[in-house]
Amino acid sequence: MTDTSAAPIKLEKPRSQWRDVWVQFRQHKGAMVALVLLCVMAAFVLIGPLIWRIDPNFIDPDPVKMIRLRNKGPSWDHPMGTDQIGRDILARMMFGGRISLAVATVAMLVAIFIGTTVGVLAGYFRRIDGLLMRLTDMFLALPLLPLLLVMMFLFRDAAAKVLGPSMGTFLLIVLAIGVTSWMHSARIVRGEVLALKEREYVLAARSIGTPARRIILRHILPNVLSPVLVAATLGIAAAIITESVLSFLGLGFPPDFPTWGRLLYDGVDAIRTYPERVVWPGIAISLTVLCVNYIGDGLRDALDPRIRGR
Amino acid sequence: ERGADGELKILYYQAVSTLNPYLSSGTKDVEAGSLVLDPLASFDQDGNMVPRLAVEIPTVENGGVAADLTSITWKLKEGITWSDGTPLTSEDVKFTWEYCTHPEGGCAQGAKYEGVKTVETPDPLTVKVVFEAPKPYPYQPFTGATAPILQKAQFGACVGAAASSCTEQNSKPIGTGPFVVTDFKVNDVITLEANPNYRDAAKPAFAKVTVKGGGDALAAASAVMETGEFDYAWNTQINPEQQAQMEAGGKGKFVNAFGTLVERIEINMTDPSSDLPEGERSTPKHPHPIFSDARVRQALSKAIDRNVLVEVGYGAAGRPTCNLVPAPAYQASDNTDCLTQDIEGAKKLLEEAGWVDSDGDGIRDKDGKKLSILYQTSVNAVRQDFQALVKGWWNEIGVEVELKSIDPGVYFGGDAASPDTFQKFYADVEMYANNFDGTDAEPYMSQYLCDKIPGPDNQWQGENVNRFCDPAYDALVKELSSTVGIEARGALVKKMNDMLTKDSHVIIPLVDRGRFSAQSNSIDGFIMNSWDSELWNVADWSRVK
Amino acid sequence: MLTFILRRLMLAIPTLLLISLVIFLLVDFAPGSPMSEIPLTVPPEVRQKMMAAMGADKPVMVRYVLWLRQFFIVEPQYAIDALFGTDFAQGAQRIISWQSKVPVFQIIGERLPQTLTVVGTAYLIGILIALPIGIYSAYRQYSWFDIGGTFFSTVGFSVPTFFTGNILILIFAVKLGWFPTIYDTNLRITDWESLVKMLKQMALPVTVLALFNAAEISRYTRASVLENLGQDYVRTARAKGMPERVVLLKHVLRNSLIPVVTVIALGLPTVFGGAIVTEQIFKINGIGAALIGAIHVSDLPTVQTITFIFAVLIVAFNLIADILYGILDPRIRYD
Amino acid sequence: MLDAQGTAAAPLVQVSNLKMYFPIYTGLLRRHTGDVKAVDDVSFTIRAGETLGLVGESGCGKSTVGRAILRLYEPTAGRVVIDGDDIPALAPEALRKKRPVMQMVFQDPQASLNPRMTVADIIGEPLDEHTNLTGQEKLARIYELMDQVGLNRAFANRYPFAFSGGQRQRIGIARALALNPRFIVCDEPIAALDVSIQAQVVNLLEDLQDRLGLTYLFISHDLSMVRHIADRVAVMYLGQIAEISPRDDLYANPLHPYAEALLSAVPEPDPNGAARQRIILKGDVPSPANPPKGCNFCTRCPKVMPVCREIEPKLAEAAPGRMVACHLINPIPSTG
Amino acid sequence: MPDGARPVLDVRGLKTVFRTRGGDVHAVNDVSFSLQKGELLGVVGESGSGKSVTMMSLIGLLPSPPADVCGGTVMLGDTDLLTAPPEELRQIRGARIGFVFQDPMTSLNPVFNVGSQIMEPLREHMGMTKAQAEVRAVELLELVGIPDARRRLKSYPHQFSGGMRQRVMIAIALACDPDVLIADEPTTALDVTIQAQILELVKELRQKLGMAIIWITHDLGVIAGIADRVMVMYGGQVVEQGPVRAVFSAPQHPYTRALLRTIPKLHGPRDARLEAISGQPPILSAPPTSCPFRPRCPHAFDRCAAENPARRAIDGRAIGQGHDVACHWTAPAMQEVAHA
Ligand SMILES: Nc1ncnc2c1ncn2[C@@H]1O[C@H](COP(=O)(O)OP(=O)(O)OP(=O)(O)O)[C@@H](O)[C@H]1O
Ligand SMILES: Nc1ncnc2c1ncn2[C@@H]1O[C@H](COP(=O)(O)OP(=O)(O)OP(=O)(O)O)[C@@H](O)[C@H]1O
Ligand SMILES: [Mg+2]
Ligand SMILES: [Mg+2]
Repeated sequence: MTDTSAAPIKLEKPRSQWRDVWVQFRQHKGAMVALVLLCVMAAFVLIGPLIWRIDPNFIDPDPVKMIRLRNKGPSWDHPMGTDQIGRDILARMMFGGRISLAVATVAMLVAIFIGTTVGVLAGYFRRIDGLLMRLTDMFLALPLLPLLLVMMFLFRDAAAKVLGPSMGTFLLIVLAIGVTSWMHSARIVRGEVLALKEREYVLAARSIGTPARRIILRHILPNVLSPVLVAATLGIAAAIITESVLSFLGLGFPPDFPTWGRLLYDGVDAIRTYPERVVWPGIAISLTVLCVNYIGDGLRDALDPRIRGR
Repeated sequence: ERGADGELKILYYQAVSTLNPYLSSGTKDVEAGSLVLDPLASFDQDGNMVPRLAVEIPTVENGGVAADLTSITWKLKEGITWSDGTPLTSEDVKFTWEYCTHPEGGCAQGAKYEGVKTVETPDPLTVKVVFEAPKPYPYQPFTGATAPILQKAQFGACVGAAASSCTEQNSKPIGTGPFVVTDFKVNDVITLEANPNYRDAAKPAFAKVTVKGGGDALAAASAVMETGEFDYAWNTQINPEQQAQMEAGGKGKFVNAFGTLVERIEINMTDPSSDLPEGERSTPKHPHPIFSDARVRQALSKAIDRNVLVEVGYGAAGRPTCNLVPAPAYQASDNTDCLTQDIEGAKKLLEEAGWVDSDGDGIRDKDGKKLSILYQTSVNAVRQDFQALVKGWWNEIGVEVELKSIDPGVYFGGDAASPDTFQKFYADVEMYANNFDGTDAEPYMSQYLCDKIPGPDNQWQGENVNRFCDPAYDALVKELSSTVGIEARGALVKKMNDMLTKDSHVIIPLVDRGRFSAQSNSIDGFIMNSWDSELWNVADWSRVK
Repeated sequence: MLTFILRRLMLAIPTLLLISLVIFLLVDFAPGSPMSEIPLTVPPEVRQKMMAAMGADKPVMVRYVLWLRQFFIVEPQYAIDALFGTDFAQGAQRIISWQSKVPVFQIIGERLPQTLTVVGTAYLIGILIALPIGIYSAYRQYSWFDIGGTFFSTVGFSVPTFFTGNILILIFAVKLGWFPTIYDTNLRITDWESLVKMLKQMALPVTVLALFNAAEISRYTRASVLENLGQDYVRTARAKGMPERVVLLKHVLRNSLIPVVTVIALGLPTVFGGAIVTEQIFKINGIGAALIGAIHVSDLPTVQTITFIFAVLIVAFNLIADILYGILDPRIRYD
Repeated sequence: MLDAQGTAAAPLVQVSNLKMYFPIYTGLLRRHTGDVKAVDDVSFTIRAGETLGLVGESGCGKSTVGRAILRLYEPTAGRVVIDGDDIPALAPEALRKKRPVMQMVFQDPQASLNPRMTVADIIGEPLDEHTNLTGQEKLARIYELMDQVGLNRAFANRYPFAFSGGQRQRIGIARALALNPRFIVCDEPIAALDVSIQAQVVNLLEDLQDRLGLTYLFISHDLSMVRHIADRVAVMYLGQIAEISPRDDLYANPLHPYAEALLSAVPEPDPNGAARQRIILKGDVPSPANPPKGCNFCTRCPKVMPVCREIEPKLAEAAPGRMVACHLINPIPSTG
Repeated sequence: MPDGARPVLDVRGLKTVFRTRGGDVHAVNDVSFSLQKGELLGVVGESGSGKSVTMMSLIGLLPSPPADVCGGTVMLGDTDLLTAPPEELRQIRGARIGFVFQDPMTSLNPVFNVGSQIMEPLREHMGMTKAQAEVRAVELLELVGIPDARRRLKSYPHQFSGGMRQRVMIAIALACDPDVLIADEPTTALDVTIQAQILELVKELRQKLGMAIIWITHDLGVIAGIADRVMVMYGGQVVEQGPVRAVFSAPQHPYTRALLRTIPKLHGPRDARLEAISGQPPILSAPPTSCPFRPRCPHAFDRCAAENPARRAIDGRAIGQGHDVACHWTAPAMQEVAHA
């Protein structure tokens, strides 16, 4: 085989594959709108603070001014108004979004990783199936709150020491959420793997002599992608909410770290007096989840070569 | 006329878990218990003691208190019967003491009976409490809603280890109070009806009472002030804007009364650094590297605007204070120095103390060490606002502040294994509120004795959380324990209060928090009381006609 | 089938024992103590004594074994005694809540009715809403109805109940005054009026929960119906000349419901477990509220017992779901 | 190639007494209470370069034989010697090393290709597993294989769905060829294909055999196709071999009644041949978990004798090169 | 109608298009055929040639969207099925036209017992009571040769073997004594011995009941065995149609010829090599303007690219009655492909 004939095809390879995915993805209108919205949202939380340069925790040190600045409705100075101690809500939304989105994404990844691993192992290896499924039952039955309390209690200081207080907390929160929310995806993946395992192409790989490890990576995992994507989109929503509950219980970030979940919680408290305050984080969270959901749909279609080919 | 006014609906959003105040001293439980059980005497809205089952308040003057202060003799009113119709006797009173002091009973009010040697019953209507040593304040036992009289006949079998398994007794105690329990759903709802044998034939006006639990302060306030579902809601601590909005509803009003509850910042006098070996953190072995200098502590206090805190967090339910003991008047110091914020003064103090911002990062430093502190408190919306505000002011004077909020169950739980209890104080400053029972501050002030510092030796159970230790203070505590006479005792308390606040600034009082409840406009006769149960005079309540 | 059930039950015993141990250790190990509600005015010595009186100072294994004995021997005896008027228990110590000093099973007994009515009704209504929506949006895939349904259920998932609950309270209870904000657990239905009252106080929490449940179940239903609509037997039914109604509501539905019914069965334990957030918002004081309250004050016996019962329910309903699957789907045989 | 021809007469594959039971567990303790006797005591040999056809009804255990030979299932008993090694006895690593020698082509070309892998990935997988070729070399080999099976090189980056059934089956064959195997089990390689495409695949298999000296076990239920491709044919019924004969002998004169019925049931595309006598078998195949006593064809056999219900006939040589398991053909010695 | 009686089913110029996201698929193009009473019409053609779509178009079984039956007439007696209101069409399905599908494993509803599935059309179309329907169901099961029919009514499909399920399907299709039975590859999923049983059964039933049958299959052998006439489809069109003997012995269309040659024979001399039809089936994205078989046709010439051939009669009889073919090329003498 000469280089000349191989080269053009090789060149074509990586590009065409991802372009195909992209082309198909673009056909999914919902997913495209969602992607644009999510990008806007990401820009809002990432680039926003560079433009809107108010510190989310800034309280006017002059008490007289501070008192005057409390509980303001939207205005040019504070497009989303201020909270009960005069902090700028727009800045808090931006800053909070960073944390919420980061936590949600990473926690979801952790949950999906654990869930998929357990599900694949249980589905593929009959011998450990019973054990892993009983483990899943156990986690389902465990009371979440004490579990989180214990985790935080055991590891917070250690994590803070190694990674610094905010990174340490971040890691711990993400792990805590991940560790307590993988069970459903594990079940789904297991069911899927049980079926996939009997597919002829897995048998074909065995006949080639592919070891189990690579069969799983190459043949099983890519094909459980679609249920995992569904679980992932649901996981994002759950993670944002769980983070807010954690913060609320004092298990999350330090109290001066705004997150969407916490803003929502605080907003609900003030719902009678300042109903708009619950609206911002409420919209942000719901919109994120909706977007992720539609993107997940689009991605699932786009990643499936069968649908893509149509 | 008894029972003429139908049903009274009371809301305790922290639900009542038992009606026996000896098994749980949670305020909600004690107050609900006061619907049924009576002490010998209680406190009125001004903190004065008023007889209840007793004929009068014994004093040295009327001979009720022995001249050597070693005993007090109460006379019971004649003809008082329990709700089951049997007469109340001094045996019941004596039994109550035995019940609470049984070593295996786990009585929550043990402190009320401390120092009692024996209780004698010379006749069915006379009770003599004999103390082991002279008691300058002999009114602790059997007074206030926390120490009511139990019926011997009912609780006879519930002494000691059996106390907690007497479910029926604990949830439906027989009492002398205006109401009788008919149904008790734990942590949910209690149904009571008028006591047919109540000592005042015309009372109570209500035939039935429901005490409901659940929800939060906001919902509780709303249920009285907005929807009118309830007649009275306890502890409706909500933020001032909401207070205003709800009052506009016109269905009810908020009532408040100030007592001794003070929200404060305690300053750790010992080093909480996590670099220290476990067991030495936050112990007197290592003094605090920053706060050993009183000027720093004072600067922190000066930088705070307490008026703003009240306006943001409490509104009518609080007032700024500089004192640890804000009431009653005879023992409250009149210090008001701290009430105006003084940022410049605070900065000056820090500069004097050698803390300057040498590297221009906005944070002061000294000898290469940054003026950076960890500020912890429990999870609570108001406290988090306070944290944010105080952090802002402290940042303004060049102090870096890291905030931490802890689940109240952990923070106040006192679990020796947890690093997050307020006693362990693994932080530089911490915020919480505390008060004392009744009107006498002696036990409260003696919390700051050197030997009450929490540490590994006492499983971190000491009460001297800021680890203040001053022999002069200890001497004052000793003096107080043998001083008789309201005035003299008051003077001593003031002095000690100033030592802890104005002079040393180890405690930075912030807000004097009153009791704050919501009352429907249709209820008459309610008198708010911060010294006893808020339901202390429920027998006098009636429905507006 | 019977052996299948027996086998699963046998397997469940060690699982449940392990779960109970893990829960016990976990709850015990969690920071926080039963003393957190006791006011700071109570001095440390007294607190110590109170702990001792509850037995909370004993080693954890001793307490665990004691709990096991109480749960599996003493409490059943009391149950039998209560049913038949016998006296097997002979006054043995029951599982007693540290917080309220009341037997935990009594608390559960008091809490269960309201949890079952509210959460159960909500679940039922949720199902009743979800099924038609799910079926119709699958039948008219990509129609406006379907798009709307998808949107609705996604939002239903993503908006937390504490948000919807509070909004409903604000609008319908506070502003409009149609419904009470606080649930009366003492209310007995005796006449027309009390029935109306009951319905009124159930309206809001049931709505919140039903919406949430409906969102989830309608997704499953839609997916399942969609899958079955493409099956060959649907074509057969049409070829037989069956009306669309029969095709959809008999042939497709029966098959589609098989997975949905298992999802529903697996969700049923939550009906008993209560909806923690919703119960708190609407002050229902059901099991969920009891559990969260007990966790907050580290009331170990209560937390342990409720959680364990919940675990039993989860394991049991897992089994029931499997059995249901077998009953509904004649192809599946267990032996 | 030369090698293959040199050993043409020697058996490359020797299967003796192969049994493959799938255990049935029942009861409370999951006790082993029975077996699905998918393959019950099967023996045959295949010479190098030869094609053995394996025919029989669905569920009679054809695929199981194929898979057990390649140890995709762990056989319950028996020896399978391929090219000198006893496959069931090999240690896992040795088995992996042995894999290149024996390969398989699957029934459903759609199901046997991972829908998310490109053709190049699929064909390249065995190369990844067993060789250390560089990316260039691997690609070169992939193209070579694609040429061999008649796939356009430009298709290398396409996904399986984009191919017709016949092309998909070519991909599967290319994958099987990647490691230069000597023995290929073709498990119904044409069953899922359209008639017009079947011929392409069969021709390809034949070409490859000629060029590479391959040995095939060709599993199929299409008797006309087996007649076309196989040198010898084994007829299976319910986990056992009913007859093994050279192709022409079998088709001209089936000895076993089942083989006879099977052949007669095949519809022929010749409207004039309708007069041919059909043997219509009654009833269904019994369950392999519960095979009948005696001869396992006795429940449907048109020529059943009382002895068939009692004694299981053994596979025995009935004519030169022909093995049959039937009491009609091998009258049992009266001594039993 | 010059020849014979009036056909039971007469299809003229049927056109079906799938409107999909990726563009239109012209699955059926101008298909015409007719069916006499008691006749068995075999339909062959490679996969995707439009056999199933044609038959399902007739009775409105295609999901719409995406399917759009956009042309032609389908006369069943006096009714045009394509313009009949849906309700009327539904009344015809199952009652006057019975349908048997390819896969007996999935075509029966797994959760209802066999009896209820047979009784459903009886009660729907014949208005029978439950008891009457049950009696009839037993009859039907006996008719298709299922022993112990009464007891088997209560069985579920999974308790039947593939062959028995296919018999049940046939029983359902026959339930209301239809005029036409359409069987779409009813034996493809079955074993040869079972297939032989079913074929035997159909022959028998046809004699007994005398209905017209359309039998779709891949398998030329099956057609040869049972059909009276055969229709060959390719690329959504009918390319050849005629009496079985005529078509098999003298195939006119190059595709038919190729098809016959690809099949190895069970008897007679063994070919050294099978003849394969090279190339790909046509993509049906537009109505054909040229002969769809042209790219694979060994005899293609200029005209084939320019013009899609119309069907022309071989034996002089009307199109659809005798032997006709849609091809520009004229086949040479027939001995070339005839079987020896
Ligand atoms: N993994 C398994 N567990 C249990 N039984 C099995 C398993 N695989 C196959 N069987 C059973 O073994 C028997 C033989 O199956 P096999 O797949 O070998 O048949 P086959 O002849 O290849 O049929 P087909 O023509 O349908 O492919 C069948 O009865 C089948 O049910
Ligand atoms: N829902 C659909 N959407 C788009 N195209 C379709 C659809 N259904 C069928 N087709 C196309 O219609 C054409 C004819 O299909 P049809 O099922 O009639 O073929 P067939 O001759 O029955 O093949 P087989 O022998 O495989 O059953 C095919 O090209 C197919 O791709
Ligand atoms: Mg097979
Ligand atoms: Mg078809």
